[in-house]
Amino acid sequence: MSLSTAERLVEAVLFAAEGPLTPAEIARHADLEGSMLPHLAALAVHYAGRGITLVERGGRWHFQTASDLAHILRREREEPRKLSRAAIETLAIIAYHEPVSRAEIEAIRGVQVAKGTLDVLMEAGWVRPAGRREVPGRPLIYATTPDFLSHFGLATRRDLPGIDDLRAAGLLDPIDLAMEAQDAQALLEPAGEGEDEEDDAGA
Amino acid sequence: MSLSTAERLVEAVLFAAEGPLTPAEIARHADLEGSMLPHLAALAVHYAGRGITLVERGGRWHFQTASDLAHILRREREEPRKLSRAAIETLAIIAYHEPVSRAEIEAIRGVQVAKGTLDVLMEAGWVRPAGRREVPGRPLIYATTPDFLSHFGLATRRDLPGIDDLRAAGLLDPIDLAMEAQDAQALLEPAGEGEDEEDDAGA
Amino acid sequence: MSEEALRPAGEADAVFADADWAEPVRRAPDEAVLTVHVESWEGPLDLLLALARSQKVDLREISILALVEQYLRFIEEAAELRLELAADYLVMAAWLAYLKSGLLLPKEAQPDPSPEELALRLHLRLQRLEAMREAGARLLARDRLGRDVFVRPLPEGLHRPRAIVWQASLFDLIQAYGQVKARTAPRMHIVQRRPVMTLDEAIERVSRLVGARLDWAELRSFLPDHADPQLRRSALASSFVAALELARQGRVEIAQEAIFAPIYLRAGSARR
Repeated sequence: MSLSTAERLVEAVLFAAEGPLTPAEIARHADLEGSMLPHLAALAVHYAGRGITLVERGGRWHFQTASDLAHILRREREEPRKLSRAAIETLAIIAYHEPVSRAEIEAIRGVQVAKGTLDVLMEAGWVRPAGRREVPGRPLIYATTPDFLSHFGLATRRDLPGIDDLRAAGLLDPIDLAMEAQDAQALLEPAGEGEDEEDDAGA
Repeated sequence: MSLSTAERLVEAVLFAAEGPLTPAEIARHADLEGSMLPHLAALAVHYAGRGITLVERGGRWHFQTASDLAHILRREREEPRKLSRAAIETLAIIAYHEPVSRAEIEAIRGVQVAKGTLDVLMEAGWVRPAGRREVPGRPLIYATTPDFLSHFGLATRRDLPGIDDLRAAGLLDPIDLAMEAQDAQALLEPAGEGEDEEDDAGA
Repeated sequence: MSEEALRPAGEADAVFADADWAEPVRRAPDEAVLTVHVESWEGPLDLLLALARSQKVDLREISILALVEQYLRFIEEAAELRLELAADYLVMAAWLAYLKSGLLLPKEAQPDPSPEELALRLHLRLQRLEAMREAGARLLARDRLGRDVFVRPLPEGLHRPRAIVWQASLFDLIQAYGQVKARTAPRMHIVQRRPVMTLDEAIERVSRLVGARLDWAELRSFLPDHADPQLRRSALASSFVAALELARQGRVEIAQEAIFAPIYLRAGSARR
């Protein structure tokens, strides 16, 4: 299959780049005008089913090896970064709730966030401070980075595993909000269905 | 065009390799048996006329950016940048007093000279270290370069306007600058000695 | 993605165990094992969640009352084994005991907020923690860059514009600031007090006790009955010196049959 000159240029730029590039960066390096998205889409189609794929991660594009070859290509070395359970949970909480304050992380985990935990995540380049929450005390809030998306192979945060289900189940809402929702539900529903919770508690 | 699994593996291995690989190395990384040459040949055909090409150099294979696109990737652009106020002042002091040490520049400016400021001027090619002053501490001394002269359209440093010229041009006139002018004059006086040193050095 | 969604919870656990090398191996939530592994729980909520899982039903179906009882039993067993529990475990235990009594009260006598509401709250907290734990495991099990999928390790690189661009991330910045703060902040050193018995205390104690005894008594029998070995050593040393001092004053007599044999004391003639 032959590519247009623009597509060849975009391909070469992405191939030679040291990291993921935004469409604007691609255009600047390739000295092209107009939207890069049609070129990127054409290339993505072209690379479908190949040993290399073109992926978008948080608005930035790069080539990587196809994920179905992982079992053969996987390096025999240790994981790039070993995380403690506390760090994994904290990362998940930040990713699914962002932006989120340290107090909010602690409320979910039921224990204090150890000093090193956020440091480790920031040093890995997966978490960043994202301003302050405008509530008393103005606590710092945290969010994930584009590198987080690249590392875990997510095009956007919407691709976080199971996030839609969690949101639909209200599991990403603060407890107070969930309690209100439960009350509302109890009011709306006939007593029979509301019983469930009581049964749990009473059994 | 669809590739066989073996071709996809070879493609991925070459992409992720840290350097050119021999067919035997490719086979080992891709966990494949038999000759790699048919796969490599198929890939080479596949990549003909693309932004990336598969090349063989002395029995080793690697991907590289298509050579006809190299010029585009290698173009340098100049991004005009204004010198900071601190940098301009420092450059001026060096030009009028050279050679001067950083402490002398600071004494003249009345504020500390950030190391970065001198670095910027040296990076620009206008200032160079010119040995050490033979006083306690042997501080580095700085002077201007020929590039400085040509950039500012000067035949020699003697073409720099003197204090009287500056005053005549109204450059020292504004009332709020009167103090500065006095300071400048007071500080310019040691310049005579500076000149001597330079002459010595140049002799 | 769909494959991950279908992954059973057990497999998610395995991922945790792998990634979580730093902590003691977490056993299956079996109560007999639980008592031995207090330290492997990250706080009471973590422990509660493990206990909830041992009910082997969907977390949504869990019986809060049964869970409360499991937790209280666990705390009791830990107390019997004289395991030191952190305060937050005990606080949770007290709160759960309160919740339990509330749940057992007849409806009209229940305080406000109702125990059902408190139970529901606890329930929601457990669900949230579990959800995040599973989410973390699923995140870590994804195809990760540098482990499962790869980018070009040594790209030719795109030539950047000639002008210098200084780069530093926000993390570099705050890390550097933190280092500066750490370097310049005044430091307070607190010397930890070791348990000791002072000579004055020992003199007071030995002279008081020796007066109450009629016959020779071994020096060791004057020592306080305390488990702390450091304190016992200190008490032995200071009591010995106290005995010497009291003997000098004629207030006690000292006898020892051989080198390293037990040292005996009795009230001195001055006292008798």
